[in-house]
Amino acid sequence: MIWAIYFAIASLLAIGIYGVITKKNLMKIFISISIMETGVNLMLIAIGYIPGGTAPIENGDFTTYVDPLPQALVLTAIVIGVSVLALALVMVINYYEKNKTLEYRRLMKW
Amino acid sequence: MRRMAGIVLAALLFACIMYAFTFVKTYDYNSSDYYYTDPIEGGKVNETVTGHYIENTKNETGAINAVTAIVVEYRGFDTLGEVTVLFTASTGVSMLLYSLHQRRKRREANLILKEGSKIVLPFILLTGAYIFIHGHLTPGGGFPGGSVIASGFLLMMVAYPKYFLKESRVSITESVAGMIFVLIGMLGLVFASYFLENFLSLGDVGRLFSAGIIPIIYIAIGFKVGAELSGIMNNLKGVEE
Amino acid sequence: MIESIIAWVMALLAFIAAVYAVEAKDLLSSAISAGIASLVVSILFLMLHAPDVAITEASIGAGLTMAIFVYSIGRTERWEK
Amino acid sequence: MVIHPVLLIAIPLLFAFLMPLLKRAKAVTIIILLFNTLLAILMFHNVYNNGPLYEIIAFSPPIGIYLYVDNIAALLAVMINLLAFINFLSVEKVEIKFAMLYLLAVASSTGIVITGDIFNMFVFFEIAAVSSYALVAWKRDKEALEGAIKYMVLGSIASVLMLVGIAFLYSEFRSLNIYDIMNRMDEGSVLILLSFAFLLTGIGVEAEIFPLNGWVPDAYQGAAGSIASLLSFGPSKAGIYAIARLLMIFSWQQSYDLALYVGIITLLIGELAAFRQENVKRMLAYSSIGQMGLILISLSMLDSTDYAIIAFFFLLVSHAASKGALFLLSERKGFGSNASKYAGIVSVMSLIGMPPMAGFWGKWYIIMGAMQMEAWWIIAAIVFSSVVEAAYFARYLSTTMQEEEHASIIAAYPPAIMATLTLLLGILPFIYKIATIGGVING
Repeated sequence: MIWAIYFAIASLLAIGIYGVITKKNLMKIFISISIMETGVNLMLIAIGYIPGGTAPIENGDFTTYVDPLPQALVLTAIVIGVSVLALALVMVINYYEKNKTLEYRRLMKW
Repeated sequence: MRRMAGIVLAALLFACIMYAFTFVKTYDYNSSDYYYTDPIEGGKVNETVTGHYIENTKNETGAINAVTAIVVEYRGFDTLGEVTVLFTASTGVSMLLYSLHQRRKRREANLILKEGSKIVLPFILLTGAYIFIHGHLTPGGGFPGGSVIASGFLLMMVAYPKYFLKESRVSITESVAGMIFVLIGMLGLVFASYFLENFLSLGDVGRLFSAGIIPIIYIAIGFKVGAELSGIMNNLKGVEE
Repeated sequence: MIESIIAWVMALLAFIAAVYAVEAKDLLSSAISAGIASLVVSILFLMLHAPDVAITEASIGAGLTMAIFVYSIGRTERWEK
Repeated sequence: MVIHPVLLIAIPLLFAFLMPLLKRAKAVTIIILLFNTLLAILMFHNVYNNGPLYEIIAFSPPIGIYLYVDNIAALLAVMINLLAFINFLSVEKVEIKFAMLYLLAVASSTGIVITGDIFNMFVFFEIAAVSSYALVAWKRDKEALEGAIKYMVLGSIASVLMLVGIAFLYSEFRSLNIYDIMNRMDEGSVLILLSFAFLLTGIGVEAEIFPLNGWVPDAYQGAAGSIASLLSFGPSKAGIYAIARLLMIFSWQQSYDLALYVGIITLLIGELAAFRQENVKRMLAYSSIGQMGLILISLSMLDSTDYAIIAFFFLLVSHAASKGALFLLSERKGFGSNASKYAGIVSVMSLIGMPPMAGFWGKWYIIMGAMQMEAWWIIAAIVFSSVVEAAYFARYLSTTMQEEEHASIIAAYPPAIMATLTLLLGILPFIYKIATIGGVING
């Protein structure tokens, strides 16, 4: 099972970076970034997974729990992701009002 | 050319991550390999970080849910930072949309959606409040609770194109909730010895009124997240004429 | 065994949704597809025994993110040229 | 007297939250920044006399988070808050939201410097990044938006890469405390090497080092002068200090070598690109990239020579103060008043490395270090880059001295104060004593 999740993580990250590099449409770029963020969140959780463990909420019957720390980190990361995304999309809207297009060609220019 | 670069880089990242995963060892939080050292005193401690959380969450914080205990108590400073990121973003959003007013006719929603959302809204808000009040007992907490509240307002915005939250009320909720979070931290500095340390009694573990400052902070976070996310939605929706 | 099959199905689903999200010409369906990927990942969180994260990801990552995308696509344009 | 470094972060956050209710944005911000500066100076005094300072937050580390302030961190906190205070005086019209974002950017840069936990550092990086995105876009015109969007895309990728690095590091040590990880670090396994690579790329975006700094010229060009100045002494300096802490965790010879190569490439490319620029702000931005490369070179010598830490300190402070002044001056075409002329000339001299400015000591000690290591090619690169610097700054001075555009007193004096700081730092001898405390960065 864990290898399925590893596959999902690696593919989400790879697809995200592919989208950021190849696309010129700003909305697409930020969709790709949000895919990457999903991938990295899954990665943290997968690293905290312990086979046979249960959710870290004490209920007496179980003795092994999965690692709670990465879960706390991911809660933080999800909220940070959505707030950056909201600000980004507002900038995209502003950019569209100024230029009447979503194309952004200077991204890869150094 | 650009496409090739993208494919190559993506394949490289994929291979790199997959290769790295072959080295990830299964974690055993009782194993001595992961015993931590004390960064202040130096020297090994016979305990792992995760082991400490799992053993002591109940008697140190009074919460049953270890994730909540970490988010609010053990690593509460991160959460303060995270709330600040959301606050910064919502400030940025309202600043940037300040000058943009959109005039566009939106189709009226149908009757079922309009009447239905009026009936459902109180229940959605109640669910959100339930989720963040019970954060220390059940899965959930301030962030999902706040986002449920925001989704309730989102439903109203979809149903009524003219529905608006007052900017001033949103910003007062944000400010007061943020102030409560920081002030509780500082009270910890005054009444206990560290910033954000619990200074209230833990109460009966497992009851609603227990776990010291955790429910208070989670309620503040719930209100703050709810207000900020609804404020962002409100701004994004634009001003209707 | 059954758990592992479900996990592989979910992983493939996330993969397909992510590819579609990056490649589709229609930005709206691309955003919705990214939301589906995030929803599938929240099921994976549940399978990894992370209910807190699953709830948060489903409500914030899938729900609100998608709403933000849809609103901003509504204020800009829908088709990628 | 007990000093609580956490107040350096908590007080600005509290007042940033309360700003919409308080209304008097300018007065409140000035008072908070002044308070922070004084607190940071007290903190430095304390650390200098009594050794490194800890502040536990909620639970003792690594169970909880703690702040760790050594000499260099305390000096950086003083520098960031003091320059932020001086810089804020130059802003003529303060809106509430501007003041909020400004306070958050300053508090989070201070946080990056003093935190002792790697995930906490990530969170502060995010606050710094988000507030700088919004500040760069402040003017809301086309240039500002393009710069902000570019910064934002690269910054978001950087934050993802940093998280990947943190995940690998966590999987190896199951702890997030920097000093705990440092104590337990031994041989570099594959996961540790990968996590170093990912963390370096992630932080490198903020610290403006070579392959990842495409956003720098665009963002600085789009931003207003006071904001470009804030970016150059706040988040980017905190980022380079984060790289110093990273090198402290992953302290193998290979990582120092990597830092050296990246630093030299950054230095040469930055200075040569600056030479080609017509636009003043773009030129200053590329020159910043070059200076960051120089600072990175000084970091890469940390292991080999004692001069490195002194060079690091002088380069960092002189670059922060003089670039801050030059970005503030870049708002107008020419210098106009005598105060501006003085500020411009002193800052330029310090950046080129002429005695008796602070920048001279930076370059002097880095060359001394390179001589001790017998790495002549480093000296050649530094001398070559100084010549290029002198060339384009001479051109810059010759055009700006002729233009007469008079500024209000508010706009003219802050750069002059910053320039005076670099001058004082170059002259006053007791600073040497402060800087020569050996092993300051290791506590």
